[in-house]
Amino acid sequence: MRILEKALLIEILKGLALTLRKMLFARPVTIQYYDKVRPVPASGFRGRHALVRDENTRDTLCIACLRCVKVCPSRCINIEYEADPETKKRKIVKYEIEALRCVYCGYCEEVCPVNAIVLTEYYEYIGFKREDLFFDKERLLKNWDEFIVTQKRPYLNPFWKPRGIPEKFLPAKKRQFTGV
Amino acid sequence: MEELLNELKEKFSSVIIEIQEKDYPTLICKRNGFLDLMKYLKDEKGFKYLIDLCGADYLEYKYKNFEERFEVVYHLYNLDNKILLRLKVRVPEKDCWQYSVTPLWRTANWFERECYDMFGINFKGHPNLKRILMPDDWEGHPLRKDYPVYLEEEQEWKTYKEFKEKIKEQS
Amino acid sequence: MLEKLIYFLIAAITLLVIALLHVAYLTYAERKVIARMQQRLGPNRVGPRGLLQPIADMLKLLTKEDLVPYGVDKPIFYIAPFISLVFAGTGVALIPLWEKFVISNINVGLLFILALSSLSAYGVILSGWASNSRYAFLGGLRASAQVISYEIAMSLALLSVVLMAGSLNLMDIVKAQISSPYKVYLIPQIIAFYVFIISAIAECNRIPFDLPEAETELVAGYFVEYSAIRFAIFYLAEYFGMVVMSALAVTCFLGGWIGPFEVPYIPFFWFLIKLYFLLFVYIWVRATLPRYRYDQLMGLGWKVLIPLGIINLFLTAFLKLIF
Amino acid sequence: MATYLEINKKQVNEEKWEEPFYLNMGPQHPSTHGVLRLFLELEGETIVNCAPIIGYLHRGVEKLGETLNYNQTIVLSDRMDYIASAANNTAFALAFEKLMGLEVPKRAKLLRTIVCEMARICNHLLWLATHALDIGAMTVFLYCFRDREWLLNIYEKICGARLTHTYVRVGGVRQDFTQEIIDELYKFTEEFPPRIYDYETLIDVNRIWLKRTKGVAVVPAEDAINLGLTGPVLRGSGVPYDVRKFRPYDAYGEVDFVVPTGKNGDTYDRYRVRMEELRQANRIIRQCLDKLPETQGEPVVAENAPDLLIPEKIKKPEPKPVPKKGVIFKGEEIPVVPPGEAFASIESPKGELAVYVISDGSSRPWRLRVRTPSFVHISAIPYMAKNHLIADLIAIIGTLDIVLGDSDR
Repeated sequence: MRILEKALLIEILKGLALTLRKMLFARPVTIQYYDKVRPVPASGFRGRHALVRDENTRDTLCIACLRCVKVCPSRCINIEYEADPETKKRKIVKYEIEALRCVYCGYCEEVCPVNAIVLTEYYEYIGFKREDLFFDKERLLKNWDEFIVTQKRPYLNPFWKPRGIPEKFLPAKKRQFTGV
Repeated sequence: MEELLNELKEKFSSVIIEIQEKDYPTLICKRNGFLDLMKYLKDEKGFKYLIDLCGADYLEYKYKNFEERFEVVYHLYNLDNKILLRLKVRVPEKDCWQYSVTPLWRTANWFERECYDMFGINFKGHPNLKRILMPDDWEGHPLRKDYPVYLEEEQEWKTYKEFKEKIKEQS
Repeated sequence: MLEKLIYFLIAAITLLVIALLHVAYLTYAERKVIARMQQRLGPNRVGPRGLLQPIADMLKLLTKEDLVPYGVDKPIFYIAPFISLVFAGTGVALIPLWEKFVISNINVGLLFILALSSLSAYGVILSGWASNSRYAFLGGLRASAQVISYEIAMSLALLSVVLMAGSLNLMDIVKAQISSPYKVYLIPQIIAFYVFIISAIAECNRIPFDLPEAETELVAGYFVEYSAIRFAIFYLAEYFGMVVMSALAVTCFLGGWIGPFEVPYIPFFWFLIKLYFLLFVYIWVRATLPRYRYDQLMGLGWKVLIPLGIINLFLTAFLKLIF
Repeated sequence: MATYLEINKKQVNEEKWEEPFYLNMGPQHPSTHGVLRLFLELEGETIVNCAPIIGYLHRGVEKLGETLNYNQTIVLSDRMDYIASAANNTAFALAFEKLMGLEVPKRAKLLRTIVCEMARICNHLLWLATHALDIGAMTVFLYCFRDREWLLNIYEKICGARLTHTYVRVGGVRQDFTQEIIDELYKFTEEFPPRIYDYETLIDVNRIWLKRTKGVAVVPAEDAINLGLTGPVLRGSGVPYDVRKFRPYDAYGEVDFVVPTGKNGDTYDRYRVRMEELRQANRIIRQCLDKLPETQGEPVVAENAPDLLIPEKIKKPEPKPVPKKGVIFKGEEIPVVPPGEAFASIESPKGELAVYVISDGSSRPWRLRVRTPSFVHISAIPYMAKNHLIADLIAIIGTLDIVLGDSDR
């Protein structure tokens, strides 16, 4: 029996039948990207960086606490700030992210006490020069504008308030946060 | 567990300096006679599997209570009794060598090469002690604490510098 | 005389164009069919459903830089792909597509095709030698060993057909099939067909016998150093080889142009249907099977296929003697 | 070039000129899985000598780890074995937790187990895909990627990234699952086992596959232990060593699973072991999912876990702090992390992944040592490849399941 099976190539025919079946009846799983289908990333996908624009001041929310600079493992964030001599309130002058160095860990958005920085779900960004992926403050705010028009407001990034993290781990401002 | 440690302490009293209870029992050993201890552990006590062999540099370590600069750390495992044993051998900077265990465990071959590459500890009796992760003509041993994380331009790898100059000439 | 020459030229050019189109779209079909078997979409960018893909490929390969590595044996390096292509392609001229359509109806047709396909291996061997690359060299060595062992099995399989038909002329073979009680030689010569198909796949260097090129072992084997148009010619030669081998199988085993019923206005219909099916089998096998190892391939050739071929040949001769 | 091999130089003289045939395989070669370079001495196609050369992807994870704090170091671990980064994350986190003496909440343990087993499925699917492709079966490759894609999509929902997850943090995980993810995972565990038959129909009993894998690169159990092989490669030789059973971590102590072993220690047995592990991993995920509702709503980070941004210095609070302008708050510095050392190992999909960390009390590790399975496995190639053909060497590289990011670190 086994010799007959071997001579008749039974197991090879089985394999051939499988591929034929797939050809005739199975639907392709790949997609025609870009012109036909554009996949939507899951909520919380760590994509292009942006600085949240405050509705009232039309400026960033950043308070220059430098927590993101310290937590960044690849050290791609650069902040310059000036402090008001009287109120001691800090105001950022420069906020730069070098996207080519970034490892997209999302630590910056998690430690930010005021939810000023976000890794948006926008993933189709390229540059022909290195400078194209060197985001300064204006560019980061523009990224936010480009991103938020595609989203429902209020927008809440999962990493601003990670699910299941006890409240005492979060700064005061984040606890009651419901979205921008 | 206790029995084993006591037995080892008795039998190799001249080799084992100290036994520490940490997350796993840790034996601090002398270099002399270390190979005998390893051979005994492997052949008689069934520690057939060498999980890991690595070096450590204790230059200016805050909680240091010994003189030597380097440590070679072995993690041995007994597959039958499920015992993990950590052995440490301290190696001074001036006299930077240790006995190779490659004849006992073939897996130690590359571990020792890596340790030599990263710390500059020589392993006596190793068949082919050469750099493994770094290029052959690299200067310095990267994981030593006095090796800078970011190299200055003048200290760049020689081959790379020559290569850069060559490209500059051509363009 | 002149009329005959013109007729001959027109026929030859028509055939060449048809064959080239077939070869070009065979690459497209292969990509598309394998894609569907793997649940992919396949080429879909150039033209509707990617139909212009072969033309785009051709243009791309034509306009690419023709690299010649340092240290190659230049004359041989240049000529090797053409050797492959010419010997693989010439066989088309001998295949009788229809009763009234065959370009050269010579008496030793079968022998001539066998000779051509053996010679086309020289292209592979020479390119492997001339490339001055170790991968290509190993590929060339494998190719020569493979061709030697599979050529024999294939000849033995075809010899039984010749024995049954009593002629080496391909036209006569088809006619003999039609007049025989079986209509096709597939039925009495099933073993020969089995041997022939396997050695034909090996002859064309296709998976599971694609050892000379074995992209995961020898990168690309004998044409690892080739680029642009010369690479394209090797590619063309491989697909030409497939077409010729399938056509030969159709002629010798599947009864050429005959079919269950006559299709008006399309005289090649049944021939082409059979040809396409065999080509599909090539692609189908490629999508399904893993690759043999070099020594196992030799073992299969010498220990299984050649004895089978010999037994079949003797059996045929014996039966022919009795009846 | 020949210096890479310790070759017994054959006599080379004018009359009988016998030079060995050297072949430099890699670092750019389609089936060396990255940038592995193998320097081969051949006799015909038989391998006489073989010297693996690594280090082309050396990024200095151990040195970099000394400059980053504990949570940031986990980001580095993603880049080591990028096929199954969740397993790496867990290994690092386990070592750090042991060092700091943290007790991980039960829910976090379950979540970690799930992502680790998902990583195992991902890794084995990719392994099967590339191994089959190396041997020539190209369709299996696409079928495996089809299913791996599904898992990557789930990963994307869990943590926002497909390959470099950074999902585990010291003391727990970064965020909880949503109900949507749990439903999707249930669906996956339902549909995955039948799909394994797809692959098996194509290659399991196929005579060419059997010929290519049976009896190739046989490693007896004794040698396998001596060579330091771990994971499916060791289990293929019949040694049932599995860290998940021998030193249980996370939730592995509570779930029920079988450790499959082989008999002959050849390529085919290792293939069978991995296929069986796919089913077992599926079972483990299922069991963990069933346990998840018990812990609904619990936190996923330990109470006393350090912040992501571990402070560089902590000062002992004084009994009577005087918060007055101009006065510097003085106090005795206490270690941020208890000084000492810790060793933790996990069963990563490729083998045993061990992390040894020494702390000096600061927020950064003093020494971070990673013992990666690929490093050890590559060192076994010369032993396994001896007297095999080039085609077998490809099968050996495939069966060892190496990732060069893992071995070079």
